[in-house]
Amino acid sequence: MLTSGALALTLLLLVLSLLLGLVRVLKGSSLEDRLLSVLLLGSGGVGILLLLSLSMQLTALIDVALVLALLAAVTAAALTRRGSEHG
Amino acid sequence: MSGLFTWLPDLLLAAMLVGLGWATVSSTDLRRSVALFIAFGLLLSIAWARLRAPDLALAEAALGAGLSGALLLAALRDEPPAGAVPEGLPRWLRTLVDLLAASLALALAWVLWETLSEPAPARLGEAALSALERSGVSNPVTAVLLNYRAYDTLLELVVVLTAVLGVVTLGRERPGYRRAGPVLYSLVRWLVPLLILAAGYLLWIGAQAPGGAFQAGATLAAASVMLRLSGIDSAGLPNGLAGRLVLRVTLSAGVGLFLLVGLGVMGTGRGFLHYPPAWSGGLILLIETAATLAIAAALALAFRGGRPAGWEADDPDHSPRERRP
Amino acid sequence: MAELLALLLICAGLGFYLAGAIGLLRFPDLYTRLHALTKADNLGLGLLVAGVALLHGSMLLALKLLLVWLLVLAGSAASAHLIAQHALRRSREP
Amino acid sequence: MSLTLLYALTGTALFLLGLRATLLHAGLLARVVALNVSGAGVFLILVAIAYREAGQPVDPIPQALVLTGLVVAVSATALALALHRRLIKEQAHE
Repeated sequence: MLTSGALALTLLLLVLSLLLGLVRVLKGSSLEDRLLSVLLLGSGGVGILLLLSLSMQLTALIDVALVLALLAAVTAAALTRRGSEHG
Repeated sequence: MSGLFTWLPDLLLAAMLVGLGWATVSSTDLRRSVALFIAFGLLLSIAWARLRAPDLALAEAALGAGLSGALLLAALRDEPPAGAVPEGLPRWLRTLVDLLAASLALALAWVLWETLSEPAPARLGEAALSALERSGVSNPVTAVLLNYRAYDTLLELVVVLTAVLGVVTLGRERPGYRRAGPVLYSLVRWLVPLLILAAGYLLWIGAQAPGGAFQAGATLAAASVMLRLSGIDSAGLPNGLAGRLVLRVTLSAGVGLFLLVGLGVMGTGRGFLHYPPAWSGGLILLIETAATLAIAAALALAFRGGRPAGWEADDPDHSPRERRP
Repeated sequence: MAELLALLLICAGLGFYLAGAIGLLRFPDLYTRLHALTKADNLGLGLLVAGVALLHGSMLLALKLLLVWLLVLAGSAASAHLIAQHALRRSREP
Repeated sequence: MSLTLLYALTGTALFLLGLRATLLHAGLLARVVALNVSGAGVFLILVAIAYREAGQPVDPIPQALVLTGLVVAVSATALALALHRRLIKEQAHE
């Protein structure tokens, strides 16, 4: 009982920290700031998925976290790479 | 009190989804809009997890947050440097669209409220779940996709194939990317093998747990995208005369094998795609493997934005500047 | 007992996440924000993973969770570098 | 109010936001992005309807439908982007 209540609270706080990151995305003045927030949403998302895997008793969500972590790195590369036509 | 605790995260998530969606579509800066769309995909993946749809959460993590973002970012390169902003709609038309959207919103919200406040009636889903034992797999979503509604999935693979044929017909691929520096190179060296491994794992696990051909195909395509982004122009796709043939066979393998299996079981006196129960597990894995490779090849080609060099022997678009008038 | 320890670990991890998010919001420039964020990623998620692994109580899942953590660790390090490089390049060539 | 209703209404809002922006935006890429947001809204409604409280199995049919839809959406986006690229090229030649 204590565990499930505490998990609900931690989940709430983690979503809240994600919301803070989102504020930066929306306020973000430069492309790099938005990149940072996408990264934060990625790692925060992994955290939320892991907590949900406990509270919803759905261990498959760990696989989702794994794929999210892998693709976050691809996204970071896609956001920062420039085409060869720029010289 | 405990009710509020369990409710608040969902409320926050829903509010964040709407806020991000709003910001994505209302931004006038395309780069910002695409970055926001990627963040939107990440959140959506959490929403699928929350709605007990781990199959979708997997697909969204690979497709929505990963590949769509990469596709859109690559397309930003096509925009002319200082493109003239096309003229918007006249004011009265904008007001009309706003009014239409608002009334549609009210109508839809009312319909959902009316239908969803009542307890859920018996749906097709129960029939699907009760027949699960005879489907050859134990993941209900995979059973629906590759057994009960295999027709839909076959046609969906046709859609993917048609779309990628459109992409390669419309033009040549974009120029590649700059050579990777040491940091990106070391990232590629561990990330690409892991993506390929993860694709294999998702394909295999799809029979009994969340996963399957779509998630695996998207993850495999991400490996190719990563190679391309790091300046390796071939991006792991086969090259040369023989390579072109291999690529074409791979692209059509999903549809082809699906059809072959469907027709094959007809030879044993059953209906089209009515697998014999004893064989269905193996046949589904066979079809899913081919579909994974086909989807991965299609998405990898889509990321390039057109046909690779040497796709056809005499390419009419080879040098657009020397085209005859 | 193990459950209490797990909850403590998760809460500690959460603290780092919140600190990272606040840093992202409050720090003056990109490079300090980058620093705040990578700290949050690495430590926060590490503690959270340890707690979640304890509560799941399965060796196989624990290994998978460890893999998730290592992936985020390596991914965020490389991404932070890419972002800093991108920012530097843009400030040099307008 | 149930979880189903909350997410279905969220989906409705996203569908209409996307639809409105698709109609109003002049830029083609902006329209493609807006259409994707709109599609996500439809998916959200479908999956919300499939949701069941813990203890009951969720309805797998809408989920399979949406999984197909996700892949089709990405393919359609790829085709739209290729058309856009061709259009830019043709305009440059004029």
